[in-house]
Amino acid sequence: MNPLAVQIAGLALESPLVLASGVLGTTASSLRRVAQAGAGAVTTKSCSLAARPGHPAPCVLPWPGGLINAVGLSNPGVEAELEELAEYRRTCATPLFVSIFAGSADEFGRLARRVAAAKPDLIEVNVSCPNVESEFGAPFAADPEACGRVTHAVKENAGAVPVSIKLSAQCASLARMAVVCRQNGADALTAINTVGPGMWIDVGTGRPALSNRVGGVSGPAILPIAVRAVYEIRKAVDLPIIGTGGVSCAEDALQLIMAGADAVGVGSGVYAGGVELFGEINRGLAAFLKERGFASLAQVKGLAHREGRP
Amino acid sequence: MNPLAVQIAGLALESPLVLASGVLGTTASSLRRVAQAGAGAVTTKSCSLAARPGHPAPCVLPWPGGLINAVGLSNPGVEAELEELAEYRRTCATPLFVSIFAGSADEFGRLARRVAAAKPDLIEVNVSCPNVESEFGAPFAADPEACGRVTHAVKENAGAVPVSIKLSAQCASLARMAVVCRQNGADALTAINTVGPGMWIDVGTGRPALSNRVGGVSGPAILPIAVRAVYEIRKAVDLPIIGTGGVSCAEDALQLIMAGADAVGVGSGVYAGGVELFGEINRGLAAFLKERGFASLAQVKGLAHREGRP
Amino acid sequence: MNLVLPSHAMRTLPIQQVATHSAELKSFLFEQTFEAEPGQFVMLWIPGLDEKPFSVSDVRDGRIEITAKAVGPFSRALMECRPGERLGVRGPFGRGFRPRGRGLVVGGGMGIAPLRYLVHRLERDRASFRVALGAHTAPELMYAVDFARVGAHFATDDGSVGEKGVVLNLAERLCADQPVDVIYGCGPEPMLVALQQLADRLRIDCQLSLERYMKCGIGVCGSCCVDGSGICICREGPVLDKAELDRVPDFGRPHRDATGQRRS
Amino acid sequence: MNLVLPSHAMRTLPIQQVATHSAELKSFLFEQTFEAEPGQFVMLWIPGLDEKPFSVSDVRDGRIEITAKAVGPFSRALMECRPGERLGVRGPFGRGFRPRGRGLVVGGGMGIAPLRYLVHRLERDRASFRVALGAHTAPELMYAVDFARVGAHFATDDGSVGEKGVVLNLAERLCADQPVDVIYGCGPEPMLVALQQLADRLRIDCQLSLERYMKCGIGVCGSCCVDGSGICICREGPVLDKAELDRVPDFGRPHRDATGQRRS
Ligand SMILES: Cc1cc2nc3c(=O)[nH]c(=O)nc-3n(C[C@H](O)[C@H](O)[C@H](O)COP(=O)(O)OP(=O)(O)OC[C@H]3O[C@@H](n4cnc5c(N)ncnc54)[C@H](O)[C@@H]3O)c2cc1C
Ligand SMILES: Cc1cc2nc3c(=O)[nH]c(=O)nc-3n(C[C@H](O)[C@H](O)[C@H](O)COP(=O)(O)OP(=O)(O)OC[C@H]3O[C@@H](n4cnc5c(N)ncnc54)[C@H](O)[C@@H]3O)c2cc1C
Ligand SMILES: Cc1cc2nc3c(=O)[nH]c(=O)nc-3n(C[C@H](O)[C@H](O)[C@H](O)COP(=O)(O)O)c2cc1C
Ligand SMILES: Cc1cc2nc3c(=O)[nH]c(=O)nc-3n(C[C@H](O)[C@H](O)[C@H](O)COP(=O)(O)O)c2cc1C
Ligand code: FES
Ligand code: FES
Repeated sequence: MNPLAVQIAGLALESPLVLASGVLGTTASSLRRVAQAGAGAVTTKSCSLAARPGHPAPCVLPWPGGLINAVGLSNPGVEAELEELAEYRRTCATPLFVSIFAGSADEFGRLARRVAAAKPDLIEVNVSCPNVESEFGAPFAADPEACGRVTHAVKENAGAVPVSIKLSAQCASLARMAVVCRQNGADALTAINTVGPGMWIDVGTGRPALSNRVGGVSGPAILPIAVRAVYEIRKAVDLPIIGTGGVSCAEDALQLIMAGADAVGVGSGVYAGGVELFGEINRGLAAFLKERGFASLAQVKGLAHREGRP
Repeated sequence: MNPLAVQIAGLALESPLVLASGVLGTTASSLRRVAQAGAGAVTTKSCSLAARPGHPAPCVLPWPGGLINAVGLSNPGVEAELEELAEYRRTCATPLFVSIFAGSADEFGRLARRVAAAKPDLIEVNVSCPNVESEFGAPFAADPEACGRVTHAVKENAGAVPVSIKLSAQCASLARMAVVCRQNGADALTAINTVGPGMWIDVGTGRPALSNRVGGVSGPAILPIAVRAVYEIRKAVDLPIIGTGGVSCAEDALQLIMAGADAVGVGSGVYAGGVELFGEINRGLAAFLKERGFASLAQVKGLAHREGRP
Repeated sequence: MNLVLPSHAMRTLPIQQVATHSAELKSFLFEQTFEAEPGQFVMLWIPGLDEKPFSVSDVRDGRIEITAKAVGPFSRALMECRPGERLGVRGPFGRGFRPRGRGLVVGGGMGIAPLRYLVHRLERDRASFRVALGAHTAPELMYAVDFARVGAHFATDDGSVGEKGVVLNLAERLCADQPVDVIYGCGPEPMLVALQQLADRLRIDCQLSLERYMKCGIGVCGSCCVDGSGICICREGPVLDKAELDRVPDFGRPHRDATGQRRS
Repeated sequence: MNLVLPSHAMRTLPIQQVATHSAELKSFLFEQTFEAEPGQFVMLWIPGLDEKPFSVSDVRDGRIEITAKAVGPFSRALMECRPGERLGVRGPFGRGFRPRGRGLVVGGGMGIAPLRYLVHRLERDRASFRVALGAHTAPELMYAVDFARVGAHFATDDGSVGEKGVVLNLAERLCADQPVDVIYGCGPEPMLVALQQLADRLRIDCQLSLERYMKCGIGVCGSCCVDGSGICICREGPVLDKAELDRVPDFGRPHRDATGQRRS
């Protein structure tokens, strides 16, 4: 038996590692490449009903703690995205998650219906992108009511396709948010999106280095926030969690799993590690299980919730 | 003229660098040592009316992005703190900021009165410590109303001593928070406190490594969040800002100053850099001003707010 | 946690010198703060405007040079930049040329720029190589004197410099004259496709520098990934060898724009 | 951004072996995952309980050892820990002994533990040194055989091992016998104060290992800072030389507890 196999919302993944949305997720071929590199599932970049060019560059910047980005949700629109999905399906069996975002619950519903018809393995609902505030107001993920409405709208339209709501660490209570998502039918939760927003200023010119001035912070710098978020959500609900944020080695992934994650998203890690990172983390996880005498990841999941001395 | 001299809330500082609260701020001698190392002002660890032992260790942990701490606001109580203040005064002329925290606006007021009588140069009001939630409920800094009441109570009791409110990046709108603080009489704002909270899990045992499980994240990992916070506050109000978070070199300090900070707090940087860091950053700032032809830091302050091409 | 190459983080440098080849074609020199191989590129940021990829056209005497042509809003604004002005220069990014054996360097149009650095490197390494460069008109043949010094052959549409015609004919002839182990190419994609076919016919290798729409330059955003293999041009390219080119089905065909849509 | 020494971040190691000197005094061996100098310490974490500072008492054959005495809740729980159990072992922290010249190693009570590693190091380096150790009773003289091998002199309150009396008299006599350049001391603070005075009288240097209440071990929390100079014992100590000790007005006097209050 494959000790790294996990189940999430009824899906069987060969590895807990999921390519996070927005990283190398634009085309069928880049998604397939990541799948071949060892991801248990891949998530597309978030798509909207209409195409969006996004913000001018610089829109993704490395800084010593990871990345900071304000890509501005550029995407070719849902129709083009679904063509990619179809092509991916023809050539790759690894589960595909389609990430969607919209400006209202109603629009989310319409988008979900369109996407569900193409039968992805899961629809991930990006209610937490911090880079489009000016356009769409505060992210839904800061407001349980709004988030509940979006969840409801997507579930009504997604048919049999499972739905994961992608949360932000920036909200008054992640526990409350998680409960509201579950009450509205969410099949899973993804946590977390980028943190902040943050700003990086080029001291040579005194200018914010991102064209959008502010951007979402990701990569190693946010790992402890992601771990805490997963821990909080796991305390509150029993939904599957795709723990995401700051993973760049097997130990990082283990922290998220021990906090309660069922699967682990990997995004910014690709910058330093390349797509080879997926294989490396898989090998590291397998080595850990073997060395410590665990039969599967399930035995590791949620360990951090035990009380008292080990 | 000293190009690094800055004014903040009527105080003249020889350097913009301020020792952040909670780092080496327990005793007169450690505070004096930091002052001698080049800080323009030093802030005491936050004190409360009664002594507190704080959380058991591990309560301060390095991780690759900086520190994560849940010291639990251990302090010897305000009376002991004021003895240290008096001793510091006898032996050191560098401005001294006293940080206070309490569980209610009323208690904050009483504490402020007691502290103001000892005439520190500034009272910093810690409304944003994330580590005592269970005891005190959500930090005041997440709620503009509560924060306004605390500000008001402290100002009523602080007499002529200027007051800075220490904000957290975790609130729905820093701009709104800043405006409320100003309306209630704040003389300055300090931003930011630690971020998160975060959690670090030891994968060897699956246990959260802090005794308190979660702790505030500080150090290099939070710099972009601090820069954005200062930028947002500067857009909203014209109060002096002590920009704090993630500073470990002159460029980091410059980012905060360009975002709009008048002075720059340095805390976790002391871990990697020792107290010598203050002198190093001062030298780095002076070198930058000289190389780029600026006469003083005032010419650099807020540069990031200019519009259009430089 | 330092996963970031310091030279990938944003930093700005003052322009030290501008070399004007024509009003629409200039080279910009900066203090060299990093090493770069021929064929690698930098992301050039005009604060307040945009950031775009440009090949390193030379590294010499502690200075790094890029050469740009005015083709749109960004490159036109760049033509207005003066010495002293600070631009973001991040990099180097990607994989450059990997010289080996007897080389034929073939450049067309703006593709000439990065080849200048390659030629300097080949010279330094006393490698065996010949050069064929083509352009519509003489002014586009920037640094022609420099190239002439190494015996470069030129072709222009109007015959104003070198022979009249396209660089491809020149390249074919040079290959027929003397054996070649590898063709190094940079220029318009149709020219590159023809070079690949030439290399195929001669059963030799080629290393061609591709352009794709780039946003991040660091292999994250996915906008430069080619169809088929998903090769990331900003990271694994821009210079691909024949084996790699075989895994680029959209080579010479329509590829993607800023939204990720295919354009024709 | 990697400002953190990897060995300072939390990591746990299984106990490889426990050496029982008595029910209240044990040594614990771990795989050696970092280098440590004699006099440096680690932070030992019992998950779910607390984390406390302990000196490295030996490093040998790829293993690192700490030796602890049951004095309160933490150390009593430690006595129950068995091989295989994982404990946090972070470090090394602080500055250890800086051997030079002819040394006199003086230890009292638990202070003997880190001196064992110092003696091994002095032996390895073929340094000239003598050793004087004192304890209340024989069982507290852990590793006496090991120390006897290097000709250590012993003193116990009851005379059960070595001479009857305190180690200080022993040390004074040894200093009178043969010249000494530096006294290395570890043990109860009153003993350390007496050693400082002895060194003063003899006009020689001393290097004494101090204990102060520690929370972070990394020079951040301030709880171990001494009065006067503000020297941070966890970072600049625990071993201070004579010049440094002169800047510790609370040496031998009441110092601070977990809240930061002075206790008597
Ligand atoms: C690896 C690489 C190396 C390059 N080296 C050079 C060089 O040395 N000298 C030079 O003059 N030009 C070079 N270019 C092309 C240069 O990036 C474009 O000319 C420039 O981006 C045009 O921007 P614009 O706003 O002036 O024109 P636009 O009107 O915006 O675009 C004109 C054309 O430039 C290309 N382009 C625009 N934006 C991008 C982008 N973000 N990424 C890739 N291509 C883009 C497209 O083909 C577009 O049709 C290189 C491109 C790449 C990918
Ligand atoms: C640098 C250094 C090296 C040490 N090396 C050793 C060693 O090799 N072997 C050994 O047995 N002990 C050593 N100690 C002392 C050891 O840390 C304490 O014995 C232990 O912390 C006691 O904890 P407890 O809960 O068992 O006892 P408690 O009842 O909590 O305390 C008993 C006494 O231990 C001391 N102590 C308690 N907590 C701390 C703390 N956090 N930091 C410093 N002192 C504390 C105080 O003097 C206290 O009065 C060292 C201490 C320091 C500072
Ligand atoms: C360049 C970039 C683009 C991203 N785009 C999206 C997106 O379109 N939709 C989304 O839900 N998350 C997006 N994210 C967030 C990631 O999916 C992920 O939640 C976050 O980066 C934290 O994980 P990491 O630290 O592994 O990158 C993006 C992140 C990056 C770095
Ligand atoms: C160990 C530690 C203890 C702290 N204690 C306090 C405190 O008592 N009061 C307070 O207002 N802030 C406290 N802080 C927060 C710092 O003052 C500062 O706002 C934060 O750490 C961000 O700055 P830095 O990245 O430079 O550390 C503490 C931070 C650390 C690391
Ligand atoms: S430009 Fe972003 S992946 Fe290549
Ligand atoms: S123990 Fe924290 S400063 Fe020394």
